[in-house]
Amino acid sequence: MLATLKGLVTTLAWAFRKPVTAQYPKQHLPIQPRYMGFPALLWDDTAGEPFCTGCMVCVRECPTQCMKAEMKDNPLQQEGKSHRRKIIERFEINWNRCILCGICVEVCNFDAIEMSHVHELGGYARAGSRVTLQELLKYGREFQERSGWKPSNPEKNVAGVALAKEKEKRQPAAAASRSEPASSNPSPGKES
Amino acid sequence: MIGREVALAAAGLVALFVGLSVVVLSLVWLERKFLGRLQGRIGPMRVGPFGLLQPVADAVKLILKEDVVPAWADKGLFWIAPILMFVPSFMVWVTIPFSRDLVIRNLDMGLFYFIAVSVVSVVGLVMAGWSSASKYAILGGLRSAAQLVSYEIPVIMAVLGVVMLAGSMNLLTVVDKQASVPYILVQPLGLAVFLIAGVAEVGRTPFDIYPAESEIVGGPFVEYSGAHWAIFFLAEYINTFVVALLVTLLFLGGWQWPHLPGVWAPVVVLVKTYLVVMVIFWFRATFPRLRIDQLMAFGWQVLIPLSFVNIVLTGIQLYYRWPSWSLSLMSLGIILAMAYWQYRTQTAPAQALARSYSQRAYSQRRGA
Amino acid sequence: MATDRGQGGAGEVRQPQAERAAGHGGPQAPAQPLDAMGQATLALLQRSLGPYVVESGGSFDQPVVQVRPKDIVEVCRICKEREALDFNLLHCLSVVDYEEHLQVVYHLYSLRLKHKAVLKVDVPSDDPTVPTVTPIWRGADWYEREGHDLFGVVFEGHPNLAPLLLYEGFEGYPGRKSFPFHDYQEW
Amino acid sequence: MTTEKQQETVELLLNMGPQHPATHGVFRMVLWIDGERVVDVEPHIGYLHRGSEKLCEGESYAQIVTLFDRLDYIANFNNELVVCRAAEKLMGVEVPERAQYIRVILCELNRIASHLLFYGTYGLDAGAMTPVLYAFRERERIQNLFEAVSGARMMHNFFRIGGVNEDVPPDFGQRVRRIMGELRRGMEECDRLLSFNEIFLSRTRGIGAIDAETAIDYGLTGPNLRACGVPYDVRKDDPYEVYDRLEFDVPVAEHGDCWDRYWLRVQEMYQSLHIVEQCLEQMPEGPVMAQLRRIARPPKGEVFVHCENPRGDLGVYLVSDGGPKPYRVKVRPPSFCSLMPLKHLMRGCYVADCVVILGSIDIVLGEVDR
Repeated sequence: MLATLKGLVTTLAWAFRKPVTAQYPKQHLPIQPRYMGFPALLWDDTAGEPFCTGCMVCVRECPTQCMKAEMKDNPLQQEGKSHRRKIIERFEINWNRCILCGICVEVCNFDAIEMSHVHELGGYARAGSRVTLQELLKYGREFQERSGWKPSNPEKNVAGVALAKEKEKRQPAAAASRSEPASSNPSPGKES
Repeated sequence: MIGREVALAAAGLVALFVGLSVVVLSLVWLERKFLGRLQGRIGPMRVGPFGLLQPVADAVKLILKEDVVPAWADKGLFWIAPILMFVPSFMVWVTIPFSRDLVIRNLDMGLFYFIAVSVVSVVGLVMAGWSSASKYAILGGLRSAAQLVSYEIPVIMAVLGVVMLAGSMNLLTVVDKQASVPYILVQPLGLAVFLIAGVAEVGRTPFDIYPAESEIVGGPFVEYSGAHWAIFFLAEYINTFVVALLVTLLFLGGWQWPHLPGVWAPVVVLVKTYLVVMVIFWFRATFPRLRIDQLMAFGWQVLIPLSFVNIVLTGIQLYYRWPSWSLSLMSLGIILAMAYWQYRTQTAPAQALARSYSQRAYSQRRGA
Repeated sequence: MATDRGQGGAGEVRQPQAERAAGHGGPQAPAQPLDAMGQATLALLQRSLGPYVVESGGSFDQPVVQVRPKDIVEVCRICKEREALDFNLLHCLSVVDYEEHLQVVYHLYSLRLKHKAVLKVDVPSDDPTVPTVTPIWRGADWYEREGHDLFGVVFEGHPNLAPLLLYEGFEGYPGRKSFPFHDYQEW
Repeated sequence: MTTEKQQETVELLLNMGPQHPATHGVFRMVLWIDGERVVDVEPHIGYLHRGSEKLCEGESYAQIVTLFDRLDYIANFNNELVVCRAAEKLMGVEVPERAQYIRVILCELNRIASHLLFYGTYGLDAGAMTPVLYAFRERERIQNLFEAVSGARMMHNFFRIGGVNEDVPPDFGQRVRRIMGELRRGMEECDRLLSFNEIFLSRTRGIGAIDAETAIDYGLTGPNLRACGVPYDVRKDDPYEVYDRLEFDVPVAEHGDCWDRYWLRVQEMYQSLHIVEQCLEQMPEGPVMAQLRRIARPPKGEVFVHCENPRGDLGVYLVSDGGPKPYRVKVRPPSFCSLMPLKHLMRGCYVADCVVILGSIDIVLGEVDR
């Protein structure tokens, strides 16, 4: 009887408290900064191309084999705007198969893939979750803008920095005098 | 003359049907909203302001849904069962007054009529269980038969206590007699027995043995869908409302409220009834479910003896013409004695056990 | 993509497995030597099981004793009932497919003495038969059913070797290394 | 003489599951019932069999962690821990101390989350509908914390062989302390609502009792075994990580009935809070990942590692052939063992008790079927 009354009081007390429900589509609870949504590809602004070189390491390490990638020779590198010899041509992630484990991010050597904050996948077509390179880059850009993402290894992976460094190595004096590194200057690249 | 009476009765019936539909819709809304708040949720919000149109949307959905009949079902019985459950819950209303004048037909044997009619609904439940050709439904049907029949007795006995006090089976008289003191103060034991047995009668938590979702997944209703299921649903909510209304009329003084003109009578009744309904919903938010054998044991070993004690006490008080507060005291004494007995036999041992477990864990750590 | 994986990924892996497995068999060279408690238990086991022991060794905290299939029930009975051993908990019963033979591994634990032991039984792949230990630990029941289900090991005397994890009428033993997985495709 | 038709009563065969609201997933039991009494019961599992053990043989050690996340999907961290520890033990890796503390904190919080889920669903099994909502409200706090730490609310893939993926966020200690206060209040509220409720007591006291000897015989572990009075807890008896430096009680009951099992789990939640508190105080600064090669290649050998999961003693038998993928992984799932004595527990009880008993042993089908 006593416990019964206690229980009744416990439930009744909640009638006078604020409910904890969040009205989902109207009100989105904040996402934690480390939240792992679906993977997306990032965009290197300094060269105007994706970070991804299509090295396939994520494809191989993915536990669910949800990715497909193809690489090509990088035209921008031949023009001297980038240090990446190869660049991604086609990339597809089947988000339906992705288990959001983050292994692809961990193994990526080029800072090219990141778990974005995308997580609402409602749609009418099953194939709608097979995301192509363009969309992945779009989601990646959104993520970059929103979260202020920074590459973990800029010397190696950001085209601007890497090219500048390369040039510095080749001609230290010239690099020191020029302030603008990559885009304005057609560098000799690898042809020498 | 007769024509006029028939017309009046017909108008009353139509009004009643419409009124009942509104009542059920409001109850559905209230239950979901109130339960939600008790559980820290907000309940329906999307359809209409505060989700007020949610029950309407539900009703429309249920009516438009496909009505599936299991291939092995006994079709005739399967269709009749919901109606058999609904009709008595509707018939009860003939004699229930909302004020001195607002009643379809004031019967002198009103309470008797109520009891006689409300028993019939068990037939509908058993039929539903049997005809569904599902083992879960059969279990539910049999459970409902056992439960409703055995809880009928304490209901009748508790009502008898009130009848003895009022000296009449006419609901109007019963309410009139409570003008000075409502019977809740005179017969708290009677109220407790009636409320508990009433909740069991309508199969609500903690006595929702026959629908028992986590065990027999809906019991007799498991194979029903669409409009037929809606009728069961309707009947159940009407029954809940009837029980609450009877508590109001029998124990809470009906439309009696000090210094309020008679025009307000229906409002007073409705407010009191909704409060009682909310108490029933509150029970639902708090309690687990009893088991069938515990339910029967509780009914036959506790409630029925208690209801007899209530009658005997009332009889003694009436015979010796003791003041009515003596009956209240005796009633309260019995309730407290029951609570103490329950505490000693069940809660205290469990608490002692829990204490000893904690101590043992603690001493183990010390020892090691 | 599923096809890619099935033919490329799994196929690649499957080839070297035959060679890889060749190194296995019986108690292996320990990656790390037994700790003190394990050695004590091992000595105890050797003393108690005496004639039944085919080979013994172990690593980390797990003394390993290899016995013959026909002796396993007797060995288990001794392990459980001998006061000094008192292995009352059958921790785990696993079947390992070493391609040329199957190995049934019993992990034992004593709740009172808090020591562990591992019993191993080698059975040939084409006729894997081991007597059941369900009379000794009732907890072996489902493990043995699972072993039968996935590896085809027949636990003789088991009260009910019906499929546990797989459905009735499943062909083959999917736990074994030889089970052709790349034939299966998801959607 | 007897011309009238012979009448006989037969037992009714009731198929409970795999689609039943109270079988906690896709578990199926066939009940032979006589009226409301259960005469016999035959459990059927395997509806969620994904072949995780076999899948492990084709995946690298880093990928296996994701598979273990999905075994006991209520206590993911605890599962990750056991497989990481198995590989670490085989490789002889020394995990940095800070990582160990982080692991223990997360595991204990996960234990609370798991027991809260048990509390909620158990209330639901017994017919009370509010506990589950209160429990989820509290659990939500823990899940939010997990999201802040690992980036995922459930399938974290956060523990690594040799440590944890990354250090906890800077405000971690503060956040944990804050939610601990809230959790304690929430748990006390849950306690008030259900633990000593008369109806709940009468539903669970003395129901589904099992004695210690039988329980050990069936291989029960964890709270289910401790409810019978056996104080077996891997954290105490075979300490791993930093548990030997922490002070905590192992609640032990006596009768082994449903209420004892329930009560133990509630008490364990308080103990877990206590552990987390100590860990926060003791946690040193430092690296969270051991210096390892990128691809784990444990040496040839085999190891059996077990940890105390919320559901009992979760063991992993890992056989390595020196390659980048394990040769064989066998999981010893505690729920699997908890289901074995089902016949023993349920015979002679009521149909309604079946649900309560099944709820009280707290199974997760992902782990039973693997």
